[in-house]
Amino acid sequence: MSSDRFLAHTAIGDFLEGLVQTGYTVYCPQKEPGVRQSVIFAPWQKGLPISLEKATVAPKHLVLPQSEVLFRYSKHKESAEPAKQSLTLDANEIFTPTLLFASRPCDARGFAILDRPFLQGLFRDPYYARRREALCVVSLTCPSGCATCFCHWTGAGPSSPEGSDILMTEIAEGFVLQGITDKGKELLLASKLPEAGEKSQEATKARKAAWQSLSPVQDLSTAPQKLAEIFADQAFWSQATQACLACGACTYLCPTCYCFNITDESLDGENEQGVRLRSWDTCMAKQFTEEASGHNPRPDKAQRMRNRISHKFSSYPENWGSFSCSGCGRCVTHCPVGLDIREIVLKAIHAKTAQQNEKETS
Amino acid sequence: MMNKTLCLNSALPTKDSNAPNFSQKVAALSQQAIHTCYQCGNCSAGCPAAFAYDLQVNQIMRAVQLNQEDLALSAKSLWLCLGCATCSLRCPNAIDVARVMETLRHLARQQNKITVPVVEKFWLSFLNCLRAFGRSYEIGTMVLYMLRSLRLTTDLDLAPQALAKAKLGLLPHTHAGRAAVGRIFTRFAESEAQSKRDKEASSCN
Amino acid sequence: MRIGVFICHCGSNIAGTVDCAQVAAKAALFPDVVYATDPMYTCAEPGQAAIEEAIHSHKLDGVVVASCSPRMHEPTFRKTVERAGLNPYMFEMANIREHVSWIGRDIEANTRKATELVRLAVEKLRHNRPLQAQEFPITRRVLIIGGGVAGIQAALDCADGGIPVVLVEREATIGGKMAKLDKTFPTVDCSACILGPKMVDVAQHPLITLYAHAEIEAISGYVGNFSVSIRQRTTYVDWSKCTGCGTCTEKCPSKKSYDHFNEGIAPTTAITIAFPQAIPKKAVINKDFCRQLNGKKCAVCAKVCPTGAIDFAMEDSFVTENVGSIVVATGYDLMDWTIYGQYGHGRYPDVITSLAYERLMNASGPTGGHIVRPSDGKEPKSVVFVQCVGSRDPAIGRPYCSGFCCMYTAKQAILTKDHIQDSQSYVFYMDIRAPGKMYDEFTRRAQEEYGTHYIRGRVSQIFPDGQGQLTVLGMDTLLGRPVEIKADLVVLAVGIEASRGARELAEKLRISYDAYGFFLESHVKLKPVETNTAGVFLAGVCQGAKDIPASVAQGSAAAAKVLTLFARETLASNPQIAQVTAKRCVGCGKCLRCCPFGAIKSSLVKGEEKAEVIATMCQGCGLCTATCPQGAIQLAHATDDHILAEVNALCRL
Amino acid sequence: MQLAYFPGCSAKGSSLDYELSTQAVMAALGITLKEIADWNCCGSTPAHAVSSLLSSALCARNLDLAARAGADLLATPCPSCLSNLKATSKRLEDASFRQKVNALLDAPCAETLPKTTSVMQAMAELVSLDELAQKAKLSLKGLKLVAYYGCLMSRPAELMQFEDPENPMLMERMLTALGAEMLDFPLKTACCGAAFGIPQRPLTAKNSGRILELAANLGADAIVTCCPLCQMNLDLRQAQAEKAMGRRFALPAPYYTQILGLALGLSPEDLGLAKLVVPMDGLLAKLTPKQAPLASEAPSSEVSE
Amino acid sequence: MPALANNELRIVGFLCNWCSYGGADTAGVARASQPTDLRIIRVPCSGRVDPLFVLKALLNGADGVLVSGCHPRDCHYGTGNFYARRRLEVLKRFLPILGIDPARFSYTWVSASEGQRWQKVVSRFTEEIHALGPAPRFEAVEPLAKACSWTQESKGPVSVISPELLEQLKKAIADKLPELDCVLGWQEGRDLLHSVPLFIRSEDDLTKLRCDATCHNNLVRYLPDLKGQKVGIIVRSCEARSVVQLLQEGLISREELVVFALPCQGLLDLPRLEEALGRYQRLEDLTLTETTLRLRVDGQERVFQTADFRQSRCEQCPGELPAIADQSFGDFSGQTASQTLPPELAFLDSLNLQERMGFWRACMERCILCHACRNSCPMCVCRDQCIAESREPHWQSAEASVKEKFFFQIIHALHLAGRCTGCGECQANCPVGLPIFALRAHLNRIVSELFDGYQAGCDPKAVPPLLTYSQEEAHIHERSWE
Repeated sequence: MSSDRFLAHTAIGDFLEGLVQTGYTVYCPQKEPGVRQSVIFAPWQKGLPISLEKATVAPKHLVLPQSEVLFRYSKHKESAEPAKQSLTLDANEIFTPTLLFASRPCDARGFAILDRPFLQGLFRDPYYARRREALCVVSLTCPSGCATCFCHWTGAGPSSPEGSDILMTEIAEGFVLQGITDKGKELLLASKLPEAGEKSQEATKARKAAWQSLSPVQDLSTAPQKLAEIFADQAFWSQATQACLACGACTYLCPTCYCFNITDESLDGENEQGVRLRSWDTCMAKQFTEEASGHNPRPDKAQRMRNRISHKFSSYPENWGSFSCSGCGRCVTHCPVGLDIREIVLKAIHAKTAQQNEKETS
Repeated sequence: MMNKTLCLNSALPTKDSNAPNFSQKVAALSQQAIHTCYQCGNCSAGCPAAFAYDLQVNQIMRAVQLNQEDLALSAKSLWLCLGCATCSLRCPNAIDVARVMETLRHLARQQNKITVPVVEKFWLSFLNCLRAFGRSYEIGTMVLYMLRSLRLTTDLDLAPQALAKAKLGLLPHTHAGRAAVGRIFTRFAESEAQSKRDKEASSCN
Repeated sequence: MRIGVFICHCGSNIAGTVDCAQVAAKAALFPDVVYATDPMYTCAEPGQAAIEEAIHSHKLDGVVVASCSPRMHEPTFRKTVERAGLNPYMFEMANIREHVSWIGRDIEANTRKATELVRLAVEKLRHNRPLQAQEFPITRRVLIIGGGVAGIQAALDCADGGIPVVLVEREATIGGKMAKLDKTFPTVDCSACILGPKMVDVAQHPLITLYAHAEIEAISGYVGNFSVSIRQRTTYVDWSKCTGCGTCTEKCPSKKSYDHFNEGIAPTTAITIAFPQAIPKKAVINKDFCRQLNGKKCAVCAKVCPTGAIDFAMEDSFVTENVGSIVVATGYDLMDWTIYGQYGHGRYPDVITSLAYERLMNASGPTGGHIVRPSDGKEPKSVVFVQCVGSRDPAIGRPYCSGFCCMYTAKQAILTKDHIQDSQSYVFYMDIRAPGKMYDEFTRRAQEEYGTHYIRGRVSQIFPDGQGQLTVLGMDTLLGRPVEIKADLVVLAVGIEASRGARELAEKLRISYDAYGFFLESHVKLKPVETNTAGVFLAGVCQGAKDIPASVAQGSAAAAKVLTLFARETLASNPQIAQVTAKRCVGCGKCLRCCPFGAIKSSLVKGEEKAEVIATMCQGCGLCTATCPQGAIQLAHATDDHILAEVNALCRL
Repeated sequence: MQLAYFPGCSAKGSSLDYELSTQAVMAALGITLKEIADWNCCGSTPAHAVSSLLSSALCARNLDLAARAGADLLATPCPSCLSNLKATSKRLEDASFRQKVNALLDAPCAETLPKTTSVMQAMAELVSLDELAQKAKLSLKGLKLVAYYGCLMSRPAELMQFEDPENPMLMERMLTALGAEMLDFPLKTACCGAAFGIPQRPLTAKNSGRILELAANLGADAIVTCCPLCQMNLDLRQAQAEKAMGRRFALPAPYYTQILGLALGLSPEDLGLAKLVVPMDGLLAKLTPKQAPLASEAPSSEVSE
Repeated sequence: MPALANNELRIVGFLCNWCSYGGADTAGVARASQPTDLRIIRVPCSGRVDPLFVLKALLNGADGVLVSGCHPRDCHYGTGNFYARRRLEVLKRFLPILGIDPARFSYTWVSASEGQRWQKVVSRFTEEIHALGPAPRFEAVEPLAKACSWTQESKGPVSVISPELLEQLKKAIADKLPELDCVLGWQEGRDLLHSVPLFIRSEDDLTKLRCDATCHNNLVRYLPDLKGQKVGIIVRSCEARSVVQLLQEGLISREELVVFALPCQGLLDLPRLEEALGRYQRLEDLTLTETTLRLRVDGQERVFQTADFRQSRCEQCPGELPAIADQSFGDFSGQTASQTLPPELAFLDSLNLQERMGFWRACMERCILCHACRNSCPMCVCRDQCIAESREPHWQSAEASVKEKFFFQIIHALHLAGRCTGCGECQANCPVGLPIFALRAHLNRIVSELFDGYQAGCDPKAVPPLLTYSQEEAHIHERSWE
């Protein structure tokens, strides 16, 4: 039996409210006022309006919060014997079921990219794992491309199911919801939504149209190798990054960047106590690689940008077989100085290596 | 009164009803820092009426500091004060002594301790005329005062000259405001009576 | 860290309103605290010994004492922990006396507050690191400002101790107010006879450099190394040539100059030598009265001067002296009593100040020691002394007692009788303050032996009666009667105030002064001659009212402080100074711009401009730390982290 | 120039000459006094001796009348009236007191009340010493006078805002400008004994006596006054003072307006000189026609001293 | 520390060691009874008090903060309190824009002899704080998601540089280029609407130069990093002010700089334009005149009136060019600043204190701490040493809480006090559109009020007002504690 279901435009609120009732925390894109309109994934409550636009910030904070408490520590002692003290650690154990509604395939694909290092490597990150397990992703397929996104270059497209539990596609009166994973199918089956029936075909048509509207695909298959070849080409990287401000906008908006920092922060109280925090960090910042001695292996922004791009398009693919980029284009849209990762990667692919240069001159 | 040993300790029962808060009360009513008086005597030194006082101004201040209400309010000096404020001008502690004296005078009147009745009689005579005519009326005041004080020969020595120089208006001035002034006095009397009733009522509770 | 905490009872001073045991129990729970106790007196010998013992037995590497103000005992306890082998800067204090137990009576609230203040100190200490003082060489010379008896005493004691002295006096002669006095109480010995020899000693001492008729223009530097700019005010007489022969003063035709030295009781010449025993005995031209300097033809003095010392074109000049310490002995001035309209605003010639009266009685004064009325030159038979004129008068903002007026008034009453046998003196007083040795006996003598009428009360008004005498309206508060006296002469015991310009000088010296301009000592009882600026000491009335013996004693005390300071060749700098983390510094120079001491310079570190602190010049204000946006320059032990730790301890919940 | 004017009761009775001379002098100086209609007595000493509230209510009515007549400044010749008016203005700054006062009045008094001043100060504000001297017709040269202000003109100092409270000089400046020799008079602000002439004669007699005695000792030709009550004590009651002091003074005590009026060339009748009990004949005889421009003469003589 | 028992409130005092701490001692010695709420932190000098300490305390739960130093002219260190007076006054006036009641902060002067005054100050201040009650906590305040129109009635056109003028400029640069390491300008970015910085190092680079109303980046941001190189820069009025400010602070050297100045009528507000355009794939053509912007997008013609999309900061631009240009091109006349407030500031002004705090609270929930605001600011010269991220000094926790994020915004704003040249890059580059320029605009308003209309970057010879002092401050008045 097909798990495809139909969700009328007018029924979104009821559908979500039903999920909230069953214990989900539902995150939806919501438009926020500001000098620049932004769309943010925020907890939804009955009555709140929902935006179906692509969010300004990727939803990765649902699995990798901006900062999270790994554990609390506190030291205890008695007045009578102050020199003797004991230490207690207290880990964070609470993870609530979460449903992400109307993210985009590129957002969902971000989760798939994050899953590999966090879940499939030598070390399975328990914090990430618990959050990821508790998350159900409902993605809205894109009707078309946009000026900055390039998912189709990275091996995906406007309706890629990777990372999503449910894909939803907009048709005339509403959406067709299609279960991708068991988790997604179960959710749909358990819902009171009507079956999609023939509307499924309409959805398929819409997805095809979206694919066809895209700009021509650029072949990035040689990127891992080319980037490795020009790794030491300081001139290339300096030239490519001279406008970079070394802020973290690109990495913090990115659905696939997962650099973090771990710090202990003391909390004041009767006793000595504090928290160990994991918080977002950005490889674009100088402090990221600064060592305690003061030595910094990546002292300037060219080396840091090289690292970021090489990681996404060279070393990650070497380890995991796919780019660590879902092509969402947020880094391009929001870079204060308009640095365009597409342009840098393409330039790298077409750059002459040192050997080639040597050959030509000889 | 002046020669009696004073009992400064309120724990001892005494006929002199010395309110323990008298000093604070006077300070509050006069808005003057009574406690800063250090008895230099400058108020008395410059006082034009000092020679006629039974208790010097600085002694009155001292009595207030020590909460000697009876002593302070029974002083004839209160009624002989000319109100010239020389004491206030010269006080090194910037106490408006004249205002303290006036406050004490008001308190004494409230307690019916009018130790120089002629002065009060003169004032009341003046105010009676004022109530009746709206403006002061010297002959009227004099006549009323003489009747009240039974000092029928007051200033008789001046009469010939005063009359010759037409110094005293023989008839009260006439003006339209007299009725309005009369009403002020009436309301004032009512408010005085009311506050007296209020006081009595509160003291009964 | 291993921190020990000592909560002092200070007898009942703290324990009376703070539960010290509870504070100690709470403190034991604070991070890194391994020992906490509450001794009775922490600063006493057993208390200090207990700290040392605890450092050893509990292996403490930091100590917090909660007791009185650190302004009082911080140095004491630093020495204590140092004796036990700790770095003296691994110590912090919590002020739970002046800031807690003495200002509130709620034991619960006080205990809570004391606990939190201890927490602050612990948090601060946790960020402390051992600091090492640097030794720096010092200039072993002393500047003494003011050549009155206190300054003279300090100068002679320092010079006799082998320290070169620079003595700066504003007037043309040293001697100060004491030089104007006729006799001194309670011995009634001649002021000139006891002060004169000391003045001569100053002039003759090889180690004393005297700048008279000079003022302090500017002071920079710090303890051990001050640089002082002295303005030598023009005298129009080249003192290197002037022999003090006095010919000029005899011939000067401008004979109506105001005589400052003689308090204006008689006019003098435009060129003067203050008095016959003046040191230096040099002539000075009063510009306001000199004919030549006011565009008239004269120059008589120049013509008669045998050494050609007169120089009408002379201008102020400046000298710079480097010294290691400064003694301030600027004394006092009389307040402007003419604000009193009731005493005639100064309109009545026979109402004079006590200091003018001294000049009237003084054998070297204009009247040759004959007491006469300024108005008509007649001998007064009825003399009224009025005390507390401008003292103890809150209405004009002078609530303080001038200290010595009671005594000199008694002296003047006695001397009046000595001078004029058939005179009668009256003294209006409020209280007689005569606590010194032989003082009260002296005031009794004035009454018992010399028949002076002491009248307890103030004087309301003084005015001429139109018949050649003054009417004094007063009060005898003992009698309870106003009194009136016909006086031939009225002498006002005018209150003192800080010497004019005292506030400006304080600002140059960076020392504090009270509401009345008297300089503030470091501790009212225990550091009476020190100031808050290291190396600057106080002597005499500039610190507060005092009589001659007290001024002399303080002059010697200040000299002793100077000699103590100079007992070493070098001084240890305060290591609580700013330090630059070169890595964080972006070389913007904002700290250089703000530093009040020029203690930060720019230097190249690996080719980049970075701030660098000159350790011996930094005074530890921390302005640079507050100015540096990237926190690259940090004041040791008042770093951002120190203060944040304190803020967080208080605020973060 | 126009000035709102509160004459005070004495003006219509015992000090008619003050009123006459004030009116005449002001007219001669080109200032019109506009009497506020329907004014009432300020309550004088008796009212405030009995109650500040009563005193203030009486004064508030007058201030209110002036405010409603559009005055922003109200002048009165009488220091006692002025003192009461000023004290009232001050007390009315307290909202609760104002409420109590309003309760005694027919209608609440105006929110903004006029400022008050003495005629003397107003005159000095409006007419400079130079102008005064220019308008003079007779010289006061040769007259030795003392100025007597009494206590209320300058006290309490913060309230009255009149010169140096210990040594006011306004009358001295005016009369010096007209040629008179003004003697330093230390008792110029001493109390004359006030209204106690009636109930406690010795108080007045002794205090007035002391003032008159000093003036006489200083050799004054007259003691110049500015307060109706003081003037009465020094003039009408001079005989009582003489008795108290045991000596004769025969010292005229004219109002300053009368002296100014004489210098301005007004007639004795216009100035009500006949009302003075101690006659001024000797003094009148000393007046001379003006010669040199007095204004420039007076200050220059000051400088040279 | 646990919450305070009884009725005490959390009041923190910063007292200078020499005067006020001594004054508090004197009060103690005189047994002058005082409320028990205040806790004193001893600092060497009031000049040591970084305004950020006060904000740290206020954000972290203090109900009141008091700073007390030596009386002006009596500073133990000579001038510390003069600086403190300026900085603390700016701080006091800054608080309301954050939604903090300025009455919760006070600063005063108490000398070591003034025990009575200290008693009065403590009693009065404590009384005032009690009257205000416990301070609202930033993290607990109700978020206020209030929308407003950020657009502003515009009257001006936007910049269009004529081809002739552009050629003239290019030629001048080409002439100068041989002696320069590079020249900073703009070029077309990912499409015609999006311009990006251009580093001209060769004649070839020069051909890409573009200087129209789409060029929003403030190139001055790059100058401090290029110190030691000889650099040319194209500036308009806003960039010129930034150059002047950096020169004043000695962060760039005039000798190393060649300034090419262009007139500017105004720039396009790209975020708003993008919002109006909506999602598009290809921008095929762009024609810009002073009044109209024509675009062909995905085959469709779109026309916009430039006046509707002029940047609001261009309304406040004083227009005139500070005297630093080496070469000027075109006509600089005819531009004047409007007296209107920036829309962000006008909006915040219209809110009450509680609403403002709620508004910022909502904003901070969106802030991702990407630091684009800071890193695009030409005046943020600390670069990699920002105290918001350093561990020593440890000003901020790494926790991404609304409170910590807000404190970062406060650090940035306060460090710009008297220095912000109003280019608006901070706000323009915020990915989530936070109106943080309001904080700077408010500070600029304060600085202008306090220091005789001072505007950062207008006078190359001026000293930034918080880096200097005057003994008598015309517009800072000591408060009375009576």
